[in-house]
Amino acid sequence: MKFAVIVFPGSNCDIDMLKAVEDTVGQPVDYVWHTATDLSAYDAILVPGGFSYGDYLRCGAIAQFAPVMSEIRKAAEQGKFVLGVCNGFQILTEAGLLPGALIRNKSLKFRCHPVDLRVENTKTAFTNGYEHGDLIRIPIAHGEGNFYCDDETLAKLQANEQIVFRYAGDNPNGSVDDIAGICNEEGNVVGMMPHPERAVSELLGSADGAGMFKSVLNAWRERNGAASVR
Amino acid sequence: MAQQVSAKEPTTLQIAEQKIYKQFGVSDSEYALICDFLGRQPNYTEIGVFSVMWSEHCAYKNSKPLLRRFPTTGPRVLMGPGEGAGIVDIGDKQAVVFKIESHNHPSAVEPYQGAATGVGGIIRDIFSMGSRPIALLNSLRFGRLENDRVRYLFEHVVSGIAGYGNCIGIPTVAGEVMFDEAYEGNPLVNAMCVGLIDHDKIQRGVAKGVGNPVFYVGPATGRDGIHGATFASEDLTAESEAKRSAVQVGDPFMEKLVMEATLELIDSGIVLGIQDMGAAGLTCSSAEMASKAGNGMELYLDEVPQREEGMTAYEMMLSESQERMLFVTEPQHEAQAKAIFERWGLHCAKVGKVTDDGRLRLFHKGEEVADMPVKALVDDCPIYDKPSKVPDYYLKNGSIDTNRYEQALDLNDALKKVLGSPSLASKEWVYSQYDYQVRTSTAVVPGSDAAVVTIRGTRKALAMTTDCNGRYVYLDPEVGGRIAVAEAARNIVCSGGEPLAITDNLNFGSPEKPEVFWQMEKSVDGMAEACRFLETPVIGGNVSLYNENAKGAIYPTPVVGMVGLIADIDHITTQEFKAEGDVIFLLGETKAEIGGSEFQYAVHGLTEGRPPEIDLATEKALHGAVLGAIRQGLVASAHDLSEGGLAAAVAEATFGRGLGAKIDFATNLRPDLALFSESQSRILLSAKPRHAEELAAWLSEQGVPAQQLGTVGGDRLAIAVNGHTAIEASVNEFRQEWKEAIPCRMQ
Amino acid sequence: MKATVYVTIKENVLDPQGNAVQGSLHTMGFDEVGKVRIGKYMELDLDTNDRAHAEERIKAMCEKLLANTVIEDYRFELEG
Amino acid sequence: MKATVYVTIKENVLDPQGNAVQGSLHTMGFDEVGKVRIGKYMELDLDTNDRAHAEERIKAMCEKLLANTVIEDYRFELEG
Ligand SMILES: Nc1ncnc2c1ncn2[C@@H]1O[C@H](COP(=O)(O)OP(=O)(O)O)[C@@H](O)[C@H]1O
Ligand SMILES: [Mg+2]
Repeated sequence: MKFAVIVFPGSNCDIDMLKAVEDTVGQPVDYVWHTATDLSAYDAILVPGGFSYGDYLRCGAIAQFAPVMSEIRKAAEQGKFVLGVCNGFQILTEAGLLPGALIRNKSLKFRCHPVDLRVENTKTAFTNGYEHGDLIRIPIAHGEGNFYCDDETLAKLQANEQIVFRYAGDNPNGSVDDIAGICNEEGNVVGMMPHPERAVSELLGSADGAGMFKSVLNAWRERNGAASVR
Repeated sequence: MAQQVSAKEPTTLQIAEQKIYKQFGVSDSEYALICDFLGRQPNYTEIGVFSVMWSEHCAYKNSKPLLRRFPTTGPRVLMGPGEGAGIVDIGDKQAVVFKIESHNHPSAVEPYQGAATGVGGIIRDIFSMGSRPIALLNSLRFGRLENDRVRYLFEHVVSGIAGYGNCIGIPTVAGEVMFDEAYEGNPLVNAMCVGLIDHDKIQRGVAKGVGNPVFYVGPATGRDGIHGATFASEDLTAESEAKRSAVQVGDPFMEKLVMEATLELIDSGIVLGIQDMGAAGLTCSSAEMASKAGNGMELYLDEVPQREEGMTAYEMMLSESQERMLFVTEPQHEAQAKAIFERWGLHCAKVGKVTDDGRLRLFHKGEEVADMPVKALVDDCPIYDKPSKVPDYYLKNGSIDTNRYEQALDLNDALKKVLGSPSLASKEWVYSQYDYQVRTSTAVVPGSDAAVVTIRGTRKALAMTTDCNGRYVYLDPEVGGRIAVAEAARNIVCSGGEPLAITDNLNFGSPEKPEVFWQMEKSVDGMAEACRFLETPVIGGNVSLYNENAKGAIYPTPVVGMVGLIADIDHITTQEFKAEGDVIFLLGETKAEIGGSEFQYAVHGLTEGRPPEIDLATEKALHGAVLGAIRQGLVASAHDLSEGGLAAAVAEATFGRGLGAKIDFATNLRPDLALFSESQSRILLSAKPRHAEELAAWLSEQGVPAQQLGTVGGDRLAIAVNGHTAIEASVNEFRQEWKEAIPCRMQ
Repeated sequence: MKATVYVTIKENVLDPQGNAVQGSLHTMGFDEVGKVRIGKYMELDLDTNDRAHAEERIKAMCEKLLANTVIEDYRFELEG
Repeated sequence: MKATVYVTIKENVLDPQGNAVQGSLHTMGFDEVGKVRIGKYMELDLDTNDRAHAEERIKAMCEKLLANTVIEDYRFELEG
């Protein structure tokens, strides 16, 4: 299985994401520049955190127009696995690959600390290794992670089980329905504010995020196993 | 020499006759000296350039004699003071690069941008050495939080630091914040950056190779941060008002691009010399680069990217627009350099040439507008030995008996007051706004004694801290200076590291005041002595003078930034108690030392007397013993005793995991003094029961006094003195005071 | 030609910044302040003299980049 | 009464946000865009009918909180 970590000007968590892939599943992984126009070699596309284009105007607003974005869109349509973390999540919503928007934290302050998440959906490619209702500890680090969508969209997210993670303790940013992460209708595109790549070893305080990388490897294996049988 | 381009600038003659140079802080004798060096009178651009090169900030004209007292060499030091940052070997052909810098005055005017650009500046110092920045620290001082303006400054300084560090993606992992009315109106904002480098990548800011082109990279130059004095002349027209020097605004995104591109450029091996444009911008970087190579430089100012129209040579040379670099490469590498910057969306402009005449010559609009000897600019600023005088307050304090206070009987209450004092209280409100984990190498996050950052691909890690107790330094600069270094080292040791070296930021009042100069002298002596003794040379630093408010000078605050090497990640140790039943030890001797303590301030509302004494031999033996114990795997937790003494240290150790402690402390001192004394060279350890005996034996073998205090457990903190309960309440009750002190005041 | 773009947060979307400013103003004694909403105000120089064309272009900029229509409304003025 | 406050970055102070947006608009093909400056636009409801008083109060709010006069300019309009 081959992973791509997308690098925009201002991506900061690209290294962390790449190391997390190496450390958790040991699969090949490349940095892919924002100007790339071909992602066909990759099975999973990871959009890392950071401050793409300085987060000027709105987080993720400028990044959505990078050339690589149309390739990511294509990959998502093809059913490839796409994960956006923090700024990556913001970019995916700005680009319309995920619904809703991420606005300023209710406290107006950047917040960096571990949070407890409840796994609400174990059917996505990135969460199949968890049990429904599992509590996992993963750090957040964001100033604009307050997920907003209108009531209609929220009802749809709930009905389709598109809510992947909820904050289990205090809601750190004021997000609607305590949402920490969501997926698209098909479940192959996931976006979340907390950083699973920062929780892949006890030395970092928690290894609870490693399950996401293992999940997607499983999902890929399952899919390809099925394909080869046929 | 060509007359100035702009009609609004004073002529050479006016500068001389009206003594306009005085507005730049150039004295009559300095002006005469400049005329000598030039062989004529300087024009406006030249006097501007000289004035910044001969300012305290660039020339250290008042502090150089003191700085010479610091030890700056050692077996591990690869580069000492002089370059952007100092460098220390950490084995495996790797080295650590670090430096601290102040942005006090800009932060007092515009706290968000002042602090942000302070962070941006120190990061540039690190990556311009060819080093990858891996961590940021900050040391802050404010007045009391009861004051509205202080809260405003605190809030915005913290968010400025967060804004810059978070955006550029370098974790802010440690620091300190203290509050005291001495800093009202003149906050201290010191930022430190730590980087990693391979030995063969080390760069210097030299303009090598006569004939080589000089390149400018980064955003266009505007009228930012130009010496405000320029506009203090009487005939302020509306036009000049509109052109008034602007506050510098940081652009961390731009700096991220410049940083990545610069590191890539250096990696490519084509850079001959590189330096960031920090204070005094283009002036300082060009003159210093030329000087270090023994060369000269010509600059073609029309080629300098400009953000505003009609900028003069003077303005371009003195602008402090942020995120800019100057570098030299060979002509045949120009295309390659350009291509690297293009990839990051940046342009580099060829703005000059290295020459062999030892002169800095500036050309603008077809004319030569300045011609100055580089050596005079960089090396020949007169150095002053300021008069020094023992202050009255110091003499008076010598006879104050700090044990005379009525005994504090409610020690629960006293502990709560100390823990709830903003200087000692939890700084979570601050560091939860900092991304301290980006780069996923932070093994010990803010909240323990020193932060620990691991080095990928090795088992090594770096411990880092900043420390300085301004009250101690005020009460006795020499002792306070020693303690600042010793405490930093103690914090490193408690984290499992071996102290390597320090960078220092000397924050003082006006050196024109003999009493202030005495404080400078004495504290430098104290620091230098401790550095020698603890074998932690000074590899770089920064001086910030004239920190004064209406009531006078701030507390003398020579902040120490220290980095230590942790040989193996298994040695990483934190301050919180780890498990039920662990045995608690107190190392070191407790004396009745309340002068300058948090107890004296929070409970008695005073700062007086003499600070705690410190014996450096004792301190060093303690470090060796604790580090040895940690390396043998005998230590579960280690926490240095500092502000708040034993009571605060034990309380802090219970907060991490909410594990209580039951302690009985034997002493012949009065209980309140025993619990809150800030005697130096003490460390609190805990150990697994099965290690307790071995640990005690090891410590006694090392000649370190160790007292077994009690055990970890339950959810209450109970401290008895000589068998009598002194402090007793749930851990939560104390933690609440400590945790809420700052957020409460900031609401 | 100069364009001025106003981007405001949609009526039913929470405005954390506006709320915080309102709270601060009350604490400072400005009790007469009711709702506060905070948006963006942008000035763009446009190198064109064709008003109709400019209008079309600026609309496209707003839709694509300057506003996020999930949470924001926009309007603009052209001048010169 | 309703107040509209415009906060803009001072003429020669750097506006990194405006620069980034300008750059992005160019990349997107909006080449006609020159300088971009981004400020704030605020709407405040005021519970008063006294125009002169409101003017004075809103000025105080701007000076104290709404604008950072070290780097920003402001102006306001009152309505109703
Ligand atoms: N401004 C700050 N930025 C980041 N971390 C901070 C800051 N101030 C304090 N901290 C962290 O809070 C903890 C306690 O600080 P302090 O009381 O100064 O420790 P010590 O007395 O051991 O030096 C440390 O881990 C320190 O790094
Ligand atoms: Mg400590």
